[in-house]
Amino acid sequence: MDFSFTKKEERFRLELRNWLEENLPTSWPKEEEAYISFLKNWQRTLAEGGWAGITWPEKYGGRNATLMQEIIYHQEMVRADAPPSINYVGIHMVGPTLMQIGTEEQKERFIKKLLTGEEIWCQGYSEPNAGSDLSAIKTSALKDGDRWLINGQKVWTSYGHIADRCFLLARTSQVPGKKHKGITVFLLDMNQPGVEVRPIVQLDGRQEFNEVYLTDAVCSDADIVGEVDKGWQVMISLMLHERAGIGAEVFTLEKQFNNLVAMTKEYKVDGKSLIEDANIRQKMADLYARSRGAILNYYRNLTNTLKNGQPGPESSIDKLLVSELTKEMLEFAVSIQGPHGILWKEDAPINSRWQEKYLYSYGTTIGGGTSEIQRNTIGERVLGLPKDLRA
Amino acid sequence: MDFSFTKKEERFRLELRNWLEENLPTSWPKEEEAYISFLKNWQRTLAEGGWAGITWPEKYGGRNATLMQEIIYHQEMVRADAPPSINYVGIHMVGPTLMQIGTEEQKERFIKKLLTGEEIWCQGYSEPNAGSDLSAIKTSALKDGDRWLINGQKVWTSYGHIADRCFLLARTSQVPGKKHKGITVFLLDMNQPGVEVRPIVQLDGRQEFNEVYLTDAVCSDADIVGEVDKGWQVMISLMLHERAGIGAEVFTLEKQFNNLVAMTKEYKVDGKSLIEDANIRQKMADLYARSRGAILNYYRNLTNTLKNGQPGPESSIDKLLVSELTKEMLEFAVSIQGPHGILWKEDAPINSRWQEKYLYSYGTTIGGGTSEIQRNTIGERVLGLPKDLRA
Amino acid sequence: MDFSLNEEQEMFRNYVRKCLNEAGQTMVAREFTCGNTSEFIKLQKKLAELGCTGITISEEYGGLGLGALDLVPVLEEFGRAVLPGAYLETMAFVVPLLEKYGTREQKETYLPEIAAGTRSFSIAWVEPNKSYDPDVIECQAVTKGSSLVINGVKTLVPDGNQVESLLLIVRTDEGGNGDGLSLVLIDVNEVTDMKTLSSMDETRNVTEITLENVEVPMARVIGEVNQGWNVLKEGLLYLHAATSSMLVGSMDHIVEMSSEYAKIREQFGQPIGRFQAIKHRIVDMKLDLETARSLSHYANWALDTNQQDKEAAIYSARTFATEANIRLASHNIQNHGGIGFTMEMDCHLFLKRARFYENYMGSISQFREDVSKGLGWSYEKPRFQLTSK
Amino acid sequence: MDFSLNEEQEMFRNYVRKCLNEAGQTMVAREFTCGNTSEFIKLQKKLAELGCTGITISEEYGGLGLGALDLVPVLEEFGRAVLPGAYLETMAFVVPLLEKYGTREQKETYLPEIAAGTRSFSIAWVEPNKSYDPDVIECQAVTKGSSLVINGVKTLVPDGNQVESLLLIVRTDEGGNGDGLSLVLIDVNEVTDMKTLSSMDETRNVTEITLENVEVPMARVIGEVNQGWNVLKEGLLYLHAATSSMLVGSMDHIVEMSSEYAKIREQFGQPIGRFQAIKHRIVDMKLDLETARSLSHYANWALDTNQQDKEAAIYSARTFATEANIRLASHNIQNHGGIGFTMEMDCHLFLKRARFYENYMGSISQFREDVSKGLGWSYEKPRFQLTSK
Repeated sequence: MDFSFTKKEERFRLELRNWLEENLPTSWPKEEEAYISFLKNWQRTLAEGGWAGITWPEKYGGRNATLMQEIIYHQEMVRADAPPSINYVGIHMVGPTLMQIGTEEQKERFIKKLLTGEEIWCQGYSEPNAGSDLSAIKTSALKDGDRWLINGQKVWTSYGHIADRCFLLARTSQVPGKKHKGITVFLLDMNQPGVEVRPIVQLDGRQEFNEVYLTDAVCSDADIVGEVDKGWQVMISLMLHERAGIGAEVFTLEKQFNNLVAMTKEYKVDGKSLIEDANIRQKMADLYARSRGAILNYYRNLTNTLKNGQPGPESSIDKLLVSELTKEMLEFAVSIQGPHGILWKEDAPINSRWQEKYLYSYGTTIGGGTSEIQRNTIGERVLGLPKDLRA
Repeated sequence: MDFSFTKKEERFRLELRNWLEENLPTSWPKEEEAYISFLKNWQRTLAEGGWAGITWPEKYGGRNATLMQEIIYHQEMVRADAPPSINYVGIHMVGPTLMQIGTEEQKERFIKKLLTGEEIWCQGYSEPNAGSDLSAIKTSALKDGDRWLINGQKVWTSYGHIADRCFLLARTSQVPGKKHKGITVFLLDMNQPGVEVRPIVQLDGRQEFNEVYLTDAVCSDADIVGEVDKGWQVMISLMLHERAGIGAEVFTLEKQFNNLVAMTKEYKVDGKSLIEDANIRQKMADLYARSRGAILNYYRNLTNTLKNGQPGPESSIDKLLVSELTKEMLEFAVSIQGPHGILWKEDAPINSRWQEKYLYSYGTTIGGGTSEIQRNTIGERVLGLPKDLRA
Repeated sequence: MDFSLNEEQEMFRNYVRKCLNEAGQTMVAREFTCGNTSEFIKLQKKLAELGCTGITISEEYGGLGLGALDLVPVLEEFGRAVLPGAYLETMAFVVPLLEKYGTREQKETYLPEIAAGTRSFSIAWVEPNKSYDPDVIECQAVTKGSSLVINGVKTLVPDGNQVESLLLIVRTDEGGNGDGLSLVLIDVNEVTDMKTLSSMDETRNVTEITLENVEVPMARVIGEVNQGWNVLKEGLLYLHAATSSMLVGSMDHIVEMSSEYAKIREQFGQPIGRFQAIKHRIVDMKLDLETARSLSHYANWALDTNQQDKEAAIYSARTFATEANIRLASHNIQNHGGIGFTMEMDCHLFLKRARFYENYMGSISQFREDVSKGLGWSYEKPRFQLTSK
Repeated sequence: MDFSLNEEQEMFRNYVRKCLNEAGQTMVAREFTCGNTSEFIKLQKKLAELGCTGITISEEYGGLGLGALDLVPVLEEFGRAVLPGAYLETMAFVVPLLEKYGTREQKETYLPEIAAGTRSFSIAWVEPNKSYDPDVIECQAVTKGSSLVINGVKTLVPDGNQVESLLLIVRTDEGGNGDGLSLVLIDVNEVTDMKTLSSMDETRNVTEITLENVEVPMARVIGEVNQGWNVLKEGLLYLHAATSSMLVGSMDHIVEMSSEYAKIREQFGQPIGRFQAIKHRIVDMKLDLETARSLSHYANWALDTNQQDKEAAIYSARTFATEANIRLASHNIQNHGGIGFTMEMDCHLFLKRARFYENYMGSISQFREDVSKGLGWSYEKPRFQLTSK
């Protein structure tokens, strides 16, 4: 057992930390449009510094980062409160997929621009009737001469309203009783008449996700990733690239707990800090144990990934624990603010981010596979329990 | 809304209370054999006083008690800590069934003796592979000349080791895909060579239940209740007789909570009563709310039964809430006894019954339909949610 | 033995439900959160015409002269619709206090207008960075001839900008254990300044008021001077009993939403209500709902009939319903999946409302100590109990 | 970065598992609960031969000179088998204290015998109707020449009738906040009287000892006189880190039992593990298990490497594993249905064992305050914290 980092890893951390010190933006714009260009700028800055696609090979602008360096990268980004990557889909999904199975032309056309954020990508997976059951997608792609006409509706498309391109799952043929077959991955141009994007207002009032309506949207053969009808395999192999799992969320949880401690020391009611309340300390000690447990589980699974080269189904354990715990911790953080905790925005008793993050946390146990789906995965793939009956 | 009792009901209560004052045994024997004759005596005393089958018609030795009188009966029996009825199965299942659909001969042969406890009855429902799924019973009854030969194994048979007769479910024919059909109810004589009873040792060390092995056990046509192959309906109509639902358990829960309060006042550690601990009071207030809620739910469902004449599927709500809460309350009661709470029997810090009841409570969420089965029933029958898929 | 609401009570419920349905049910609250109050104002009038606002007001002042239990079905319906407005504060706090402690003049001034729906009240209690502890109240009223001169700041005043009057709790003397406080009835236009605060639950406005040398006649004090805390605590019995009914109504709607959605939403080729993860969770929600309903019905009955266990009954109902409501509102989002996370569905309204009532006029731990006290368990004042965890 | 046990540690685990499997796994504990200790005594010898009892003893005294983390896999295996015996008290409490505070003479007397498996220790701390609070300790030791004369009663002494020696905590002076206490090593045959108490968990014997004018040489004191509380608290770090590993082992076995049973037990024509009510519950059990395992591995590593967060890490592991173990043992019974309620299955062994460790040498709420203290959060001594709820 050894929690230390190698000298090389520490050098990597130091390099990143130094770079962040010089390049991290100091103020974040609040207004929507300005915020988007701010994020695009940040993406370009990252790319220019060589910090955008760190696990990529050097020839694509990456630095061949090891898994441990990737972990360190997540740690430092969370530590520094760095802005989110506006091109997460591009860099974590499209890029790696294209490098592995893309055509030379696709690599040429897309990889560089997504690294720099010149082209923003979104993900076209979920549909109104295909959420937990992704294989139920109905969006169709029909060959029409030398082009494909795409019709259907996607939903939960992050950054869909500003994306230039979409990594899209569409049904290219029907195989009765085998819903996973007949799906194809397209690289769709969002800037065309057949694509209409409507924002979804979340319960916290923000608009991060979109509905995307596709009406005779056009793709060409050159936009297909891998083989026609074999999109499911593309998606699965993509998941195996996610070696670092939910590292960012894990370190965010850790940070949030530390913020919680600071908050309970600083926030005073009737002149007393919250942490002077023995009941609050008891619950905090419990949250500490469980968040440490979640973080340590992550490190244990990471150790396995380091040894085996690829992550196992245990990553579902990380997702489930961290999302449920994040929700509970934020609920607690708001709850202990007492009656004043109902206030937010400029009137929040401490910092409105507690209230905002609390509300946002309801999405964490739904998005990226609901907690129910995670439990099924763990039950069936980790414990070997029998699968649900299908109707 | 009116929680009062009528004068007639109050008179009934007073009559019972007076009778109990005169007839309640003062000391309970501990030794097994003595305890059994003690219970048999108590059953006879009840019958002699007219307090055994109170809801029965007078001609069978009952007093035509109303539902409210039945409730009062449960309240008073719990209040007085009266011994359990050794012939519960006889009085609550066999008697009412025979009165409704038994032959005259059956009524003649069985009813009086079960009321007085002269003949003790047990229930032959569950089997090792038919627990939650009772319709899966395999015990077979085959016609052999003018007798039926019964083979199979029953389990969870309370008082099976002392019972004279068994209210037995056996399969008389196979209807593929319709497991509920082809089941017949027999009144089996336990005192015959084909019946072997082996006690089950519960986790609390007691032996209340038994396995019953049937090897060419014999019944005659005269022992069949209702029609051959229609035993499931007999069982269902029996349930509708249980108008008072789990009254006894509800009032026991109420009493147990009061005992808990008394215990936390009386038991001192380091010279302080447990109830002086604010955390204990908080949890007690929570248990109070939930146990009151369970009791009041029961009264609300009872009101419906009074109005509609028969209980609805809501009785599953009572069972689920009361059993889960009983378990949690007893766990708490043992837990707050601190390190000393691990001791029991003669060394129990307060009274060994806390430890014993705690362990026994694990059976309450399993027996009489597991909590999972109750949840399915409530989901499907009260809320109208879709039924589980069947393989 | 009859543990059910009577026919008149259920009939009243039906009138109210019909009225709310015609107004668009939760649409009124949704419009309200967008700043469109016109539908709500129309509805308020209709509810007043139905007699809702006068239920607990005695007949001589234009009310129906009924009790807390008669409010129950009405408040359940209000909760179902996440109805905005200071109904609880008016009908279940100020009215019972006026009825019991009001002078003839106070009753004549306020009760008929409340019954008619032309005057409503809110409560001004807590102060910035303070808890509900009576001994931390600093807002002060000093006697000046036959007047009181009030200075201070009160925050978290529910719907201060929607009501005509406030019941204000102020310090009139030094104290400890609640001594030295008084309750004063003031009009909103007498307040020096009022600002609306940003609240997570936008179905109820939250305001902060400033009082600078506000002079009101001594006759505005309700109950005895310096004895306000005891009067307020009595009012809280009505308020929390009623709050629990409001919460039950919300829970009722939530369980309905979840079960109906689980019957129609399909994934993996079947309604999601078939999956035990969903089915059993909704069952647990139903258990919570029915338990809360039983507790709140009993609590209001115990209040009306002055049962010995009324304090324990009321605070039990309040704690259980509060926690269960939060739990249910959260589960409801999860049961709905992605769509539950949007503004499109009502899920979020119920969640935010649940949070509003979590620490409303007290905290769970404080309520539990009230239960404990009500049952005569040994009691010591908790040292620091701001919060509900 | 390598958060895993190393090959040697896993190899040791395999030896121990093989040895326990050959002895019949939980059969040894089951026989023990029936009063048949012969299999257990045989097994004890084998485990000593394997080197288990000497793991943390330095090589010069016949041990392996290893650390707390090396004990982990061994204790996990012991927990899997619900192994009787005072292993925790001996290996994870008395040994580290002897190593650190023992005089040369004490070490020479005890350590080689412990390593050889011929001497084991238990802890005599709590007194009748008392909590673990140091200031309520009344058992007294008075100096008489170069001896101590001890009087008092100690209860809940684990396996007092199975061990050769006891570590006794006695009052040697007046005190407060733990002052005036001393730790004394005594032999069981020096005790005036010992009786075995009836315990719900029969895999561990619980005894009560009486000391009447028991005279032992002053040289039996470990650490400084009157400073025993601090020494004991240090020992508790080892003890609770190790206890959490023992609990993890039990949990590991429980999860295995539940999942294997859910795969084979059929109801309604299918394995019950297909029902989400069961499947998801077992998943939650698995999450608890893995979380407890991670916490306990880290806690023991932090102890070995003297990390700054070791106190928080150890008590976090202890609280989580304790509560989770109870939860799992309870779920395990429910998952097994009727058969889980019988003595026939092992379910009950794990439940009773879970209860044994619930309030073993401390309480959950006290441990949580220890976490809080370890993390430097403001701290006040809890007024009354006997229990874990």
